[in-house]
Amino acid sequence: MKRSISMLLVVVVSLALALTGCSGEKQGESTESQITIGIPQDIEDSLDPHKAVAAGTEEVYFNIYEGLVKPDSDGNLIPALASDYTVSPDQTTYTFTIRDGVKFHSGKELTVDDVVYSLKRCSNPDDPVLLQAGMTGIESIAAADDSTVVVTLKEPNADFLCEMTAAIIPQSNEDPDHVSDGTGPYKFVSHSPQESFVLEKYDEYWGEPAHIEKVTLKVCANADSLVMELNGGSIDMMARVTSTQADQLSDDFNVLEGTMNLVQALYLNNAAKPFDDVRVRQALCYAVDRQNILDLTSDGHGTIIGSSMYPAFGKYYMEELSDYYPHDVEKAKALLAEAGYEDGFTFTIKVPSNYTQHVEVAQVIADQLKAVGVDARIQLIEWETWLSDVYSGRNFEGTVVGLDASTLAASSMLLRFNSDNSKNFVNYNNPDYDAAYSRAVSTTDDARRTEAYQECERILTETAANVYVQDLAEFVALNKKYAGYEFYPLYIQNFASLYIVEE
Amino acid sequence: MQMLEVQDLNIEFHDHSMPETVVYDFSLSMAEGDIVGIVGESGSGKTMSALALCGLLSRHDMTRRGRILFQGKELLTCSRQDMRQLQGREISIIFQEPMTSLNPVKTIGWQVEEALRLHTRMTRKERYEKAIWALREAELPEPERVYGQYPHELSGGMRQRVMIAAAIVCQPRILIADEPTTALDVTIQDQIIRLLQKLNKEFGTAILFISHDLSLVRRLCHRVVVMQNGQIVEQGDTEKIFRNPTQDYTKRLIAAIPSCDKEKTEWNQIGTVVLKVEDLHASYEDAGNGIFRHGKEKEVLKGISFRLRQGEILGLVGESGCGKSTLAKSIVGLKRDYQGRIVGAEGRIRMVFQDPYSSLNPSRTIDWILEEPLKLSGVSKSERREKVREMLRRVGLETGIADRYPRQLSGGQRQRVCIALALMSEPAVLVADEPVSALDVTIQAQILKLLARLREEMGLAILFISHDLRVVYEICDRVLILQNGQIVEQGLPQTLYRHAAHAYTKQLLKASGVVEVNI
Amino acid sequence: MKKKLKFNACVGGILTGGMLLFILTGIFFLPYDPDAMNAELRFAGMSLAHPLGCDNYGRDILTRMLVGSRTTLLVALGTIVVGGGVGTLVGALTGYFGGWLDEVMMRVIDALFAFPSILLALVVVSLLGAGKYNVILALGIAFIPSFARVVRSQYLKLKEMDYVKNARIIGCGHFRIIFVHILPNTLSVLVPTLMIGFNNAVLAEAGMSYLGIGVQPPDASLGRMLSEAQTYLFAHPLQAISPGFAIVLLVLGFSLLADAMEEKGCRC
Amino acid sequence: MKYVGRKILTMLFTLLLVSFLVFLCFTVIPGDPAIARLGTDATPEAIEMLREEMGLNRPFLVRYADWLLSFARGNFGDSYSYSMSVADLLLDKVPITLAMSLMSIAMIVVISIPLGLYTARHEGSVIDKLIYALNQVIMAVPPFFSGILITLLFGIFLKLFTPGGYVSYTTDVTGFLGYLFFPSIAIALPKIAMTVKLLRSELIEEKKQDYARTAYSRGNHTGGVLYKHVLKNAMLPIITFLGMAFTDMIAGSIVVEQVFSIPGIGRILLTSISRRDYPVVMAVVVCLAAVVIVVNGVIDIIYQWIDPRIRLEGEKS
Repeated sequence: MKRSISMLLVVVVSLALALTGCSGEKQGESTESQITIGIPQDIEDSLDPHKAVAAGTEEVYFNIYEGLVKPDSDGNLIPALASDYTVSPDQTTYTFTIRDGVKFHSGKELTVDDVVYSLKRCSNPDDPVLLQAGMTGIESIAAADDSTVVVTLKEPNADFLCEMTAAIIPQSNEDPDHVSDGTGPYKFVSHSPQESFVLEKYDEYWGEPAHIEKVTLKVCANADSLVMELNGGSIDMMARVTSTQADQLSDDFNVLEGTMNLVQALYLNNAAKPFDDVRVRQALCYAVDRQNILDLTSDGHGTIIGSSMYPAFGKYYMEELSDYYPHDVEKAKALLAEAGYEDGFTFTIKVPSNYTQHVEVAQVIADQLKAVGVDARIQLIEWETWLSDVYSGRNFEGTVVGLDASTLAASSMLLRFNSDNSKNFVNYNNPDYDAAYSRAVSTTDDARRTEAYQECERILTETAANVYVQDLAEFVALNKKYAGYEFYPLYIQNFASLYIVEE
Repeated sequence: MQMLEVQDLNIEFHDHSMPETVVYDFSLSMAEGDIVGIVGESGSGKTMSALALCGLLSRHDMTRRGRILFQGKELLTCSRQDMRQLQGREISIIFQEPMTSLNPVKTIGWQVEEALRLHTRMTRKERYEKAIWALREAELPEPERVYGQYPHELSGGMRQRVMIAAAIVCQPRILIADEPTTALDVTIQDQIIRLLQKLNKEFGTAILFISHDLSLVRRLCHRVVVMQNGQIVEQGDTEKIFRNPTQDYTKRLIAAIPSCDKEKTEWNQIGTVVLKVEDLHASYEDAGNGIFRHGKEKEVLKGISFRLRQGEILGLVGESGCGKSTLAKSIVGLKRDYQGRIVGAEGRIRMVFQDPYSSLNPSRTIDWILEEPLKLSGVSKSERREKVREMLRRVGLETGIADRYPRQLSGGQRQRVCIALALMSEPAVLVADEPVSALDVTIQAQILKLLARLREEMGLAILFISHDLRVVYEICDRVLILQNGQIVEQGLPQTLYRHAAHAYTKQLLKASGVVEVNI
Repeated sequence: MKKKLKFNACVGGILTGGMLLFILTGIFFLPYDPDAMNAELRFAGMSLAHPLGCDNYGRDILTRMLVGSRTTLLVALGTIVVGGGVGTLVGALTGYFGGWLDEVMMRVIDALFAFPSILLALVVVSLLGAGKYNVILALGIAFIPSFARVVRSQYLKLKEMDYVKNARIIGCGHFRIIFVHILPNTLSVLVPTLMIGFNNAVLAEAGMSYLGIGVQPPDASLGRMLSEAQTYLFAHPLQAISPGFAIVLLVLGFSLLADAMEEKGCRC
Repeated sequence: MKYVGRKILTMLFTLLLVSFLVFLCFTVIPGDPAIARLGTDATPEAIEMLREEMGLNRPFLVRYADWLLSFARGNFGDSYSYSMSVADLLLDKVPITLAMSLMSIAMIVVISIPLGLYTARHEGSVIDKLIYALNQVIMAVPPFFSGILITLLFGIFLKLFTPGGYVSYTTDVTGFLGYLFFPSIAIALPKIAMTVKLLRSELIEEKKQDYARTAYSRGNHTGGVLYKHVLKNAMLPIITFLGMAFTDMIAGSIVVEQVFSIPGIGRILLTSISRRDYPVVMAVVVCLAAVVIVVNGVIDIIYQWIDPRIRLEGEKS
């Protein structure tokens, strides 16, 4: 009996060894250069770039699809499929010259018809699913000749060029949901849900080609096992790891630090009691110790901000607002007392449970608010519930999330605070702000526009629209075998710049 | 030389911190062809002794002082290997419960052949033939068919025959039968006894027959050993002991056997009719409830009619499956879907069950159990206590047991509590379903006396259901014989027992050995 | 056998007693505020002031354990009260009455049983939001089928006992029979089942915390602490060891006790 | 035959009930699949249009009936979030979870039966006590944590596998099985402990039965009694337990798949619940329930095969 048990163990263990031995050998075999990159969520969107909505999808599609222009790593728009463009003095007519010799992954030549088709496709107000948010003010899209496209606007829009990053896809593709055909440095190979999304270098790319032949995006939905997977060697790169995760990485990794480019804040429902009182909101701003939040959640990394704008926006960003509300418990208490809440109050912070960084910050804020007698209860909800309840339904008191920008136009951060904007989920209602904003968008003068936008930011800060916290620090874990990672001020991952370090 | 020689066997259990001796200085000797009986009540150590003889007790439990010699071989100290060589080949045993003593998931043939597989080098075919032979010897009909069947497909009697077949398949020198007939109906009991006698005669197999039933022992055994509390009280030739017992205990045992010899005073039927059963038909639905399932209905009562008068004890005799339990259930109201009429004593019928172990709620005290009927009728607490005490005294129990749990009482005490419970709500009719068959003979006699006294004192009418003709003779004023759901014969016991008209009654009387005196 | 039984009962009793004492201490005395954060004490090691060190927010782990084990106990007890209560009721009624009620209820129980319990928990949590009371509800519902089945089989067996028949003859109503006469007799089986259920609830709570649908931060529970700590498993294993150990001890103590009780139940 | 028919009818009824319950649940929980699909940039018009397109604006019962009808025709519908049919999505994932479950079951059977027999036979020995203690401890560790410990031990320290290095069965079958071996251990471990404990106590219990005494009386040695007589009887409750364990394992695989980053059915289920991808959720849950019910049906059959008593009842009714 004893013997049979030990025999059994021997068999089991040797079987295990044999199996793992096999799998170990297999990995070393491939000769082509490749990299495995972890992504926190699966790419669930359609392969149609115009239907893609998730930020995680768009940052990957950046490598597959291109627009007439595209952002570089400083956030400036550079010509892409358009080799050149001109803007009329009244800023209503944009003329794009289509780049010569660009080929889609399918081998088809890029034509002016494809451009017109694509732009019309995503600016058609009758198809709200495909409609891109900024494309509403277009008067006409037309091909002037074989290599020129003219886009006319109803009224001047200084930020319009940002919308021209919209992906160009061939008119001939009948099933864009399932067939990917772009012009980017990488082409789509396969997608296995919840498992992997595989890209391959596109050899006939018009610009500087990518370095690595094959990019495998592996879904690592479980943030907790991430460190083990990185250290174990099954992923070579992972963006947006936390500082604690970065601390635990082995010597095989370089940790690159950047910022996440978003505005993390305790967003308050300005229409709900007691946050309809500006003094209460200001009190909360005083009560929160931002440096302490950074210390507790990310070892002090991150950029403290004071309004709905983050540093990557350059000239629009106002650093001086970041310490507008220094940590001051007494002042907070006084303001609360003034507003009639000397005994404090209770409210609920709804946080999407899948965003660890927001959950952590919410916990710290809740702890800090205790000092001024405010009892903040945290309620974790699923992202989809957040979308329907908090974002669409505006049914919340406070929520901690980070809002990012799809383009580097100031409007992408500030538009939503207009009192009648459909995305104004915090119900911010301030005529001064509305006025300042409309001043900004109506002017064609850059300096005056910048000034008006800054006015908007200042109003948000002074009226304490939300309790602004920080632009989170971003850490990228990259195996030392690779280099060339570039940070973008937008939600973008550029795989083409990555290369393998020669030993 | 004797075939089996046991000297000073002592059995101790070491379960608890203090060793507990269950058998003291047991000695016995048996020759070829002997049939020896061991009688005693529960707890007398008779089964333990038997198990010790065939090596089924752990040796750890037996002190080394005594000896068990089988054909000169010392069984207490021999190697286990040697012991196993004897088991099933030279020494076989059959048990009381044929229902559980066979492996439910193996075929009969496999189990009968097992001893052959273990002890002989027979081929498969030889084994098959031998097994069929054994089954035939055990008088099983169609042995070839039985061979492939499973235990649950057989009746209790047939299973006991299978046990016997498996025990004799190697033609052992000695067969130990531990209460082999207790769980069986009288007619089957009789057949098994005859089978054992036949085997003894044919093969000269010695039989050690263990039973609590003295009348069976008397019919079968040459010699008898009487045990009490782990000790041998008396042993000797059967007839001698039954005629002239020397020890008090033996005398008491024999006296406790209900006798059918004495004359009974005739019952005068003057009491008012308290229960009238008219043309009762009932069927039994087996295994099936629910939406998609329907059980098959089987008629078990086919037109029963009788009357029960105040102060009368009416005996109802029949074997298992004759419908007596269904009848009892219908009368007390546990079964309502019958046709026919049951009139009288509505709500004033109570019941005493066969098994005093299961008829008292094990998680409640005697107090609580007895107070329950009073609680339902809203009697005050102090009054309840008083009534319970009074009733305990009445059924011959100390009032001190009131705060005990059923498991702390002996079987006889429990049955008294059951009777007390039935009487708490002052019923007119008491249905007693085999109230004494699970009890030892001496206790049985006491309970019977109690019932008779209660009938006198309270004018109770009792429907006494039993399979034991002797008990019925002892206590009942009138007897109904039930077969297959019909009353085949009825009358006063003294006339019925002596001048039975119906063949079934005769068969019953014969099987239970009651009428032998009168044949 | 006997000896082992006692050994089980002893060790189980000591472990369970120790944990209960620990939890009880937490009700009357907490060394620190369990939620107070302190940036200087992040990942502080063991010290006299903080015997089990501090977690990633600089909160005292011992204090959080005191509070967390209380929550865990509450969740586990609540689960067996909800699951055991409803399960017992359903099992008792279906087992006792049988018939179409039994058939319909058992189908529902089957359906519930075939439903992955995690899914059930997810649904309840999505519906009502997370939080300890909803965790209790979610686990409670998920635990109903197993209790109902155990109790039902007991009732199927016990309703045939003569004392039940006797109770009917003396005129007890069905509900009195079900709850006063039969129920106490199911305890020998029900109590060990409940204790095992308690253990499963402790483990399930940990599993739910792992999936992020358990107790809400900043509330502590052993499972939540354990799953929070695994993020720092490499750098700060201390944070995982204490709650992990506490769960093992709590469950171990209970299962040893359950074993001892089951043995004893068989005996009498 | 009639018995089997009735059994199948009951199973279908249960399945219907399950599907109705799930459908009901996902109608009442918050979260809108249309919003989930469109994200933060969605306009109310777009959401409304998509809702109409997805048929979400129809009454509950109509949607359920619709789903039921197409399900009965074998059409599971299209996933909301993935642009592929549910059937394709699941066909890809089923082998993963199935392979893992089968491996775990195999481990349970192969390891726990010999251990159960050994401990029952050597009741009270040192090894018996050791195994008992080990069992108790294993059962006291939360499943996800034992998964993490296994990853740490075999993956990080012993380097027997790469944590998170799941290989698809389409590319490398041995690698695939090799990787799944470890999560299978994590799933099987607590079940093994329970099975050993249960088998041991069942064997000891059955060993006390009258028929075991009969077997001894025929000259069997302890091993003979255990293997030839007692084991088959003791297996009956074990089989029931394994059936229930299987249900548990499916639920447990959700957690284990998460720990080991395996893109199996559990992962799909979790994400589609949070994405409110109802067609996928419905298909997964109904299929899981069907598997559970079928497994229990198979258990019934095995039970009948082992226990002749049930066989007869089945024929009778």
